[in-house]
Amino acid sequence: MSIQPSENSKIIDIVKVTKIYPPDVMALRDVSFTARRGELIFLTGASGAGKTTLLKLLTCIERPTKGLIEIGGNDINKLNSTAVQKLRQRIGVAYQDFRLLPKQTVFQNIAMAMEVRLKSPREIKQRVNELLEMLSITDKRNNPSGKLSRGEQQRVAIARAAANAPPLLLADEPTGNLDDEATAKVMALFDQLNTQGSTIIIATHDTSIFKDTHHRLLHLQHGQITEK
Amino acid sequence: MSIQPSENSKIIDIVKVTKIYPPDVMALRDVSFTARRGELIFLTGASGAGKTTLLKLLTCIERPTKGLIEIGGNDINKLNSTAVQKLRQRIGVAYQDFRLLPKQTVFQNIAMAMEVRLKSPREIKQRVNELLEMLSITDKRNNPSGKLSRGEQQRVAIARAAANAPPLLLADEPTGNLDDEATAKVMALFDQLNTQGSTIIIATHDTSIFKDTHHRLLHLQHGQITEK
Amino acid sequence: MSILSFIFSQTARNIRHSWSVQLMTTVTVTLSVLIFSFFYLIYTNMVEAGSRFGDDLRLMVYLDDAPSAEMKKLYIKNIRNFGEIEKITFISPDQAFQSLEKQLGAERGVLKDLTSSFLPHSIHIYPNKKLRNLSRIKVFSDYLSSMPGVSKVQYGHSWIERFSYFIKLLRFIVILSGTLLLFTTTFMVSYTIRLTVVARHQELKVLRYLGATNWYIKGPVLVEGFLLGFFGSTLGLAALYLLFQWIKANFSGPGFMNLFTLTFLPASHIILILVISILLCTSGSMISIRKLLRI
Amino acid sequence: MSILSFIFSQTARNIRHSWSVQLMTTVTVTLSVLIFSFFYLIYTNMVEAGSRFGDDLRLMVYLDDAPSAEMKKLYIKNIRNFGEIEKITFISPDQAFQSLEKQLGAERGVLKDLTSSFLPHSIHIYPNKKLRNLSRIKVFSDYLSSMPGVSKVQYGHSWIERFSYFIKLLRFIVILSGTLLLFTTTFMVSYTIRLTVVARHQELKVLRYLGATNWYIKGPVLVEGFLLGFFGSTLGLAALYLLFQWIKANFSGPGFMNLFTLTFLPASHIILILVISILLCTSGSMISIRKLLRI
Ligand SMILES: Nc1ncnc2c1ncn2[C@@H]1O[C@H](COP(=O)(O)OP(=O)(O)OP(=O)(O)O)[C@@H](O)[C@H]1O
Ligand SMILES: Nc1ncnc2c1ncn2[C@@H]1O[C@H](COP(=O)(O)OP(=O)(O)OP(=O)(O)O)[C@@H](O)[C@H]1O
Ligand SMILES: [Mg+2]
Ligand SMILES: [Mg+2]
Repeated sequence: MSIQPSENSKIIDIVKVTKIYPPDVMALRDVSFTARRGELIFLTGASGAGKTTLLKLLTCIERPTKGLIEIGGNDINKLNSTAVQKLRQRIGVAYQDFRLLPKQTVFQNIAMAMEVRLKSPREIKQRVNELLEMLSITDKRNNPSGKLSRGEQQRVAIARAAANAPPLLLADEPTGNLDDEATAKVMALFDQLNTQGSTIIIATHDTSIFKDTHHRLLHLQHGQITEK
Repeated sequence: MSIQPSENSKIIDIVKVTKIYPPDVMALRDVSFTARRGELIFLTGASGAGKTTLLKLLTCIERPTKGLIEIGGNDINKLNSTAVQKLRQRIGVAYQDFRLLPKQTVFQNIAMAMEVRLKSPREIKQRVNELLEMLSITDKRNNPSGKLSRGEQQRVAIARAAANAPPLLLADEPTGNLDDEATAKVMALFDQLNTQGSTIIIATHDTSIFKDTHHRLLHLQHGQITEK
Repeated sequence: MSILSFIFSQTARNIRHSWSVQLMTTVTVTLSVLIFSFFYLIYTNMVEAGSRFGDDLRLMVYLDDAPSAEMKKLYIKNIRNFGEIEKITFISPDQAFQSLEKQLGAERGVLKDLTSSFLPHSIHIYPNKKLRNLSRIKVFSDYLSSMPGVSKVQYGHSWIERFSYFIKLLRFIVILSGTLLLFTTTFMVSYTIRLTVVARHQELKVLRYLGATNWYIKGPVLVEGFLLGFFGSTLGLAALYLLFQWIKANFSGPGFMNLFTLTFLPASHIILILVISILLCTSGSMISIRKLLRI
Repeated sequence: MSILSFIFSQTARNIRHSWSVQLMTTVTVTLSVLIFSFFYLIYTNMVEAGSRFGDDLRLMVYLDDAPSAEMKKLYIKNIRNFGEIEKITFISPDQAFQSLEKQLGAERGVLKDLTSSFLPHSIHIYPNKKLRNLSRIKVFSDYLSSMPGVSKVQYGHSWIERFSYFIKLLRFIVILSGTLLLFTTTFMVSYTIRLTVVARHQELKVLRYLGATNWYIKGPVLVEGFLLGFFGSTLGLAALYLLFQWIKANFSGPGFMNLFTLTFLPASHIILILVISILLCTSGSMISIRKLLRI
């Protein structure tokens, strides 16, 4: 289950995966790609192309209709419930719709990801404060997340995904509600994690963040993937 | 209450409005501006600048702490509950968090705005189909809105706001989850409505949609407004 | 689309969308009404039985000699003079002996060597309901003693006490359990409705943001509350009726029928239960969306 | 942070966050337990009263003459020979006359000219519970008749029938209302818990997406279900006890105490009610999150 830190090995291996939402929405068609440890990949594609679906398959929120998905060398179709949860603990996800708990404070929302891994309160406090500082939302620390502006919420979601410095981080449209300054801060955070060894996949339309990039660029169109 | 169609008169008049969220978040400070009928205004500003708050004040979802707000010549502080509802019927709003009903279909979600105004089923059907076509989500017509991709949901929210061709349309970050093609379609819809006489305010960070514009540009910074 | 047609189509849509919750809530109301009216039914039947029990109250006037026809008339006249009397019967020694044998039941063996001759003539007086209280009966008894030819007057002193105690106990149990049940069912139904509306809070809020007027929001909720109360209580009462019929069919043994003659709730009470259920459900719904209408 | 300390801190947080819903649910459980145990209490007390009622069952053996001390011994030996007997008493004519007077109550005037001399000597036999059925009693009666010096044997034939009917009626009412109540309360409590968990569905789903293991999700929900069942039923039973004390203090009139000697539920039943409530609440909670654990 655990994603071993052996350098340059495949962390994601997707082979001819098809996803059909019942009754007949074909979201992904014969998609194959691999990601190596430490890569940063931009996943682009028009609205409805299947980006979110692909990320959901990686965290077992949706199951593929056909095909093989291996994360860290494990076939996800063969994982039992506990193993799936252990896997999720090692993947940080910033959901496109955030999935924050509106009544809990910003601190609690971010801490949650670390509590699930039974980290100590001291460690949690330190890491959360660090992230709040990096994304300039320290002054909202004790506000309920439901009472933030949309852009502030988006940063909370990103901070939660990054909290455990996970081996694999998936960010779904992470800058959709952010101004240029905040976007730069988020990208800086991703770069830092990437440098520390995290594999990162960013699904986005925001051309400004990938136009001059030296990282890999994958393009989804009508459920089919092409490398650019 | 009704927003009379006399040309070139003020439709929005905001005078020295301050909004403080309890206990002490000052979201807007002494904001003043007017909008004339038929204008298209871009409202920009960093995340947390107060854009959404300003739009919420216009629809009486939040009340100003201080200051005067007149819509179509009526002081909104003097409106009773029924009058507020009548006012809301005449303002189309595309919320930043969409506020769709996930279990109802795309069609029902859009139709809802027209049903509230007791439009006839025939009229509703025709207009909704027209909008679905314009935003290319016709094939999702009968899907529950909760099962769409985020970008599709955003277009549904915009279609709902535009459904009544309202005298005043407020769009909060309408392109945050949209690719360039879809963004162009949304902007075309706004232009069409604007040409037909609607006053439109678009709150956004998306520089691509206002960089070469000849329309008004308002900038919010730390709760204060400046015209560019 | 008119507001009325909207309200009904909206109600139909809501019921279709959340039929499982609606069904559960209806079952809650049904069970509440069933239980409450079941106990109410037991209560009314017991009170009925209790009052028939009270019909046995009588005063016994023992006479020195067999009264002549003339004397009988005089006695009747005097007795009726005093107050409202339900029935007066003259009992001969033979009749007294028979009823004594019946009363002794298992122990009637003690009478085996006796004839009726040792028993006196007597008058049994059944007073009206108004007369049935201890002090009035006492005065009445004194009055009867003063009539000529009367040797002794007796009445069920301890019996009256026990009877009033019985009624008191019965009323106490029913009031107590009725209060408890009413409290519980009201609480549960309104809580359930509250939770149901909370689950639809988002939807109603969105409608509100789109400019839905008060009636537009209230209408469907009111109609739903009404339907809930109506169907819930109708089903509950129907179940009660079936239960009642079943009991009646299965428990008409000889040992029971002298205790209870089972009767169903009168139409007026049924209507009352229906109306109260509907009021509770609609007002419960109203209260739970009250906050929302302030948005 | 260990999983256990997490579970408790999480439970505390949940309770703090949604204390109003938690309180309402606790009140639901409390009221359910109160109502159910109230009826159960009435039932046990009535059955108690009913069985004491049954204690009065006896056979009367009328003798030709006054039995000598020797004869008495012989009678006792013969009677005990037949079967298990609770009590045998010899009744003299004087004693018989007194009890007759008492029994006649208001109508004891009929005995005014008589002395005890006309009454026979008799033996009253109180059979054991096992003997108390019609056919056994009949055989016993025949056996007694065949003893020397016995003139007649009598027993409460119709009385036994009425007694068994009474017990049957009682059991029927209690079983029926008990079933209804149990059904309703189980339904309502599980429905309430379901709605409560549904309200927190989003939160639990997010935890699940973050990789929370089964126990991480189940733990707090289980603890909450346990606390709910425990406090709900404890409060319900405490309320019942107060109610019981109040009834006892207010209804100890002379007319009651010969019908009922009020006793509270035995400890074993109290524990049973507690355990069942806790089981119902925890399993109700478990069922409602079962679906979630499949995500
Ligand atoms: N739960 C679902 N049930 C049915 N269809 C779905 C579901 N989720 C997504 N879809 C459909 O699958 C297709 C791909 O959706 P997906 O969310 O992966 O798109 P996306 O690339 O993330 O788009 P966006 O940029 O708008 O977020 C869309 O047509 C969408 O309507
Ligand atoms: N309901 C609320 N209670 C308390 N504070 C609030 C509430 N809503 C917004 N705020 C605060 O008010 C400020 C302005 O928020 P607003 O939503 O208007 O920002 P915005 O300009 O729309 O930002 P974004 O681009 O991120 O959507 C923020 O600091 C936010 O945290
Ligand atoms: Mg997406
Ligand atoms: Mg905003």
